Amino acid sequence: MKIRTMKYFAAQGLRGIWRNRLMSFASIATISSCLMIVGIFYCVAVNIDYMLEILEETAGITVFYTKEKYNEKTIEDIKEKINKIDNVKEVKYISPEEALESEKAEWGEYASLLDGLEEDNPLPPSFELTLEDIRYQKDVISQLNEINGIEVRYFEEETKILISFNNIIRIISLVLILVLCFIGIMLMDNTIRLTVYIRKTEINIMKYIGATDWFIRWPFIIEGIIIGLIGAIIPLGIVWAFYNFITQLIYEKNTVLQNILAFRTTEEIFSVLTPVSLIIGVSIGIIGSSISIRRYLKV
Amino acid sequence: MKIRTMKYFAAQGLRGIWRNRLMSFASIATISSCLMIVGIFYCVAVNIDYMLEILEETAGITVFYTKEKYNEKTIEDIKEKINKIDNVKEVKYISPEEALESEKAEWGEYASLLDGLEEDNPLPPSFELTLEDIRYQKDVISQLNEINGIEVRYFEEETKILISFNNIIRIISLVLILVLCFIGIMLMDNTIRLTVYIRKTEINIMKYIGATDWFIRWPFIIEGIIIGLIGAIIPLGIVWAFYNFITQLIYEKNTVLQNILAFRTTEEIFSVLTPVSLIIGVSIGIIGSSISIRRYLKV
Amino acid sequence: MIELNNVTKTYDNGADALLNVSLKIEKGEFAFIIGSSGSGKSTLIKLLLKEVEPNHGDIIINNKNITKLKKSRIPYLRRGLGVVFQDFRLLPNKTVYENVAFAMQIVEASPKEIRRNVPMVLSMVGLSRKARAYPNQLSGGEQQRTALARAIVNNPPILLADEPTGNLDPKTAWEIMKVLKDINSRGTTVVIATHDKDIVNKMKKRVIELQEGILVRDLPKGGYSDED
Amino acid sequence: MIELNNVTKTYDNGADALLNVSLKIEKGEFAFIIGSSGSGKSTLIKLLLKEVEPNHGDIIINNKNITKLKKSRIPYLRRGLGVVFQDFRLLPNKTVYENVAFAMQIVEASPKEIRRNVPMVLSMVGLSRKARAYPNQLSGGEQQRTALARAIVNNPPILLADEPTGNLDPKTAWEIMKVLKDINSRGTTVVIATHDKDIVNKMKKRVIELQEGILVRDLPKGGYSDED
Ligand SMILES: Nc1ncnc2c1ncn2[C@@H]1O[C@H](COP(=O)(O)OP(=O)(O)OP(=O)(O)O)[C@@H](O)[C@H]1O
Ligand SMILES: Nc1ncnc2c1ncn2[C@@H]1O[C@H](COP(=O)(O)OP(=O)(O)OP(=O)(O)O)[C@@H](O)[C@H]1O
Ligand SMILES: [Mg+2]
Ligand SMILES: [Mg+2]
Repeated sequence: MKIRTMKYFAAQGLRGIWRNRLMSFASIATISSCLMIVGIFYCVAVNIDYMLEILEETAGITVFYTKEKYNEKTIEDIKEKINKIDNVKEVKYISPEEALESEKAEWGEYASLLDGLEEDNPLPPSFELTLEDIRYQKDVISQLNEINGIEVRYFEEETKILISFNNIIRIISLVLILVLCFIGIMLMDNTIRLTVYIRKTEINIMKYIGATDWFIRWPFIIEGIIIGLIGAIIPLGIVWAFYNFITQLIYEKNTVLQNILAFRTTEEIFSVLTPVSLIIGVSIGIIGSSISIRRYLKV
Repeated sequence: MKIRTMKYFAAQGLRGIWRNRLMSFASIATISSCLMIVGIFYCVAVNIDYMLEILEETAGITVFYTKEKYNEKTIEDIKEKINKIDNVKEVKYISPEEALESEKAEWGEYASLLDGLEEDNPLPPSFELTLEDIRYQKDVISQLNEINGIEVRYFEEETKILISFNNIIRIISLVLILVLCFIGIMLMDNTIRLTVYIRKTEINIMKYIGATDWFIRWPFIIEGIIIGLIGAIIPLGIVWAFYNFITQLIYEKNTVLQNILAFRTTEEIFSVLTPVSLIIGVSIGIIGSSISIRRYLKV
Repeated sequence: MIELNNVTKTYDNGADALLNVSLKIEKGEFAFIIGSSGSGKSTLIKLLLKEVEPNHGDIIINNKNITKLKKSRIPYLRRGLGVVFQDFRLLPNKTVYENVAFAMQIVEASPKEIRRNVPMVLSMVGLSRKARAYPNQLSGGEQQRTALARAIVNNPPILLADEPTGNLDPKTAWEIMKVLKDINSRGTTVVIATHDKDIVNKMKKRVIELQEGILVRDLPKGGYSDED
Repeated sequence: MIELNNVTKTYDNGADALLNVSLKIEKGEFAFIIGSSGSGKSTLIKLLLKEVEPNHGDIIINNKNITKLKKSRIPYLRRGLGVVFQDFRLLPNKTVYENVAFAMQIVEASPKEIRRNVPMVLSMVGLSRKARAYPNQLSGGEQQRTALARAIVNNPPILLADEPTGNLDPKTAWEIMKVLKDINSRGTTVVIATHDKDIVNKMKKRVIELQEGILVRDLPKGGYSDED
């Protein structure tokens, strides 16, 4: 292929977009819509995942002593043993006194009700564990059980529910994203098919006067690439603006929400979303143009 | 307009769908995709809302007595007074003994640690309230404070977080549905514009041989109605099948999930979704055909 | 019946198609419009149809100034004009039969009339055998005759034909001319834009000649101008 | 150069377009194909182009049996044939100039050649003034001449023209015929399907006549058959 032919293709691709404004607009709108959906879902899903991660991290295991009281040495020993277990992030010793304090704090203004207990504290000393990931709970517990002198109390049922809940949310997001991508591809395919259908006459004429398939295809592919790029940049811009706006709004205005909501930074989100969107957009553009054109090249 | 002309329009509408298979298919696919998205989101949103509702219902307020013990008469009096407050669903009296029992139950195998407390029970008698809706908590509390002899203890911070969380989920679902509807309408508009663009020649020719605007428009509108109907029924069927499948799967297989998940019945969902989808589908079809045709009627 | 007063049409791209053309065609007349390629014949027909608007001048059809016609009345103007377009303009998704029937459905003719008239005109133009074919399954001449059949099926008071024999062999062309003469003799005003020297010379009808948009000749019983 | 051996073409809907046609056109010949509307002239040209496939028989162009041509070779076959289509087939989104230039871009001609040749052929067909117009801004005859300009711009060894003067007035038609005669005298084989009796009679070239798909006449210096 000669260079001037390449230049010609590029020029034709650009011209094609302008001369077939309606179809170009339709294609860009479709790609934009799909990538907008993908973008929104990605933001939502990533942040839900992030919040769940934080939630999981804070879910702990409490290790109880039996009634006997150990001396400091033994406590340090046990602490070290626990620390050696895989996936344990932090261990904290809580003496019976501290346990009572925190109980009182929780009872708030009715703390006086617990006044009599200081002398004969019924609360046992305990260790509080934080895990790297709540999923390793089982492993950690079986190893804890091997350490002498401690009995493990943990919230098996609650943990199970938390894990299942997280999984459900993840599965729902994943299914939704897949469904949306599928719908998006179908819509895109439709639009491209329609635009190519509109140009059927044009393609046929080119064939009748001796143009090779590639000669016909190239300008369409270049058009596809440009349309794909534009169609990716628009939703990226919109999602970026919205994401910034919403996260800042929540951080600035709503103190209560801050406690339970945590957002990935705009940079983190878009370092993934930008290349993914651009690749998807351009791919849809290229694949769309070239596949759909095949039908009409069979003349 | 003569009846035979009407018949002619209907016949032409049907024929048009078949003869312009590609465009009809594209329109149906677009409407279906949009209504599919709406359907999925409706299901997800309604069920999340439902679960949150259940969650809110179970969130209660505990009313504490001060240390003095009342006799049965006073207890009944207070119970009645509380019951008269708006939005209170249920009141339950919990004696100190019952309170200790439930504490023990919670401590499980370590219940023996609490053994000494039965004689001088430090726990106060209490009332547990369930509200119609957690949002009324403030009102109820201010009224509770007016009742003599009780002091109110409630989880203000936790309640606030729960309410905010629910609101966020609701807002996210709403925003997503609106965005998707908007995108859907845009896509539909595109498809219709393209199909009408393809038929531009046809419309022009009709005009040149003396057809009135309405004569040209009617078959397109009927086509739009039929396409809208088909485009609504397909996603309804798919969503219906999936919804049944998923709810049954969860109820049958996964006991842990059952505890935290609650689903509206298929009937409840589809008694709303069916008419809404049909109306949206047909409206898109009609509005789409008639608006877009206007451009080409200006010959 | 048809009257043009100082009509000028310049297209948006600056092409002058008609310059100050005035002419009058009476009811029942049979007129040829001739002129070389690009001289404005089709533009004249398009003006009568209100497919394009004149820049200056008035066009009067049936004593109505159509330059001032309300948009909603345009279809009724067009129903009074049977037109054979130079590029045929057949509906691609309808068969020959349906294309012709469509012109009758527009005016809400009864199915009985349609079933009687359509086969009749198709046989007049010699297309009975092609009734069920779609336009893209027709030869050039067959498409042209379908367009003619559609133009005459409603017995319009005025028939405009742009190059109705351009794709026809001389024999078929003469058959078509006989049909048009017949229609004319039953009272229809017939205006034909044509290049066919033979036909113009032999028919001995009124000849209106355009040259680069200017009316240069208008003879009651003329012949084709450039005899060589 | 062009050879048909017992070629039969029946369209999918059962229309017989060509029946057992055999003919041979030598290099450098000038031949007219005539016949009434629907007799199969366009089908014959479409077969040479591989736009449609024959049901039986072989078609040989330049000693190559094109019925057995590989799909990827079809564009190169078509580049050897300059074609004026009966329905013009101009690219609607390109101007007259671009439509003609496109035929040169396909064969990767240099921009210099394009800038020299395109204006030249446009002036040959008398369209220099319309170079920047789009097809829908042209009169019927102007479109036809654009199609001819595109067909001849690459100096193809064979020129096929389907009704190249159907939308042209006699004077312009003769100018076009002179162009074709010129091209022929420079060695190009020219095959023209036409209805124009005058031209066929005066040119005194080979005449091949079809009647309902059957080759009924093939005279080296014939005239138009149905003299009436
Ligand atoms: N839509 C248009 N836009 C711009 N110019 C036009 C348009 N239609 C026609 N013209 C120009 O107006 C002039 C007259 O065109 P018209 O179609 O009336 O010619 P004609 O007499 O019908 O020619 P022919 O015999 O070749 O059909 C031509 O020069 C043509 O290029
Ligand atoms: N695509 C098609 N499908 C079915 N039948 C066709 C098709 N193309 C042409 N025909 C039929 O084949 C016959 C020959 O058509 P063709 O176009 O070759 O005629 P022609 O000699 O070019 O006529 P004209 O002078 O009117 O252009 C006609 O009866 C026509 O109806
Ligand atoms: Mg014209
Ligand atoms: Mg033909």
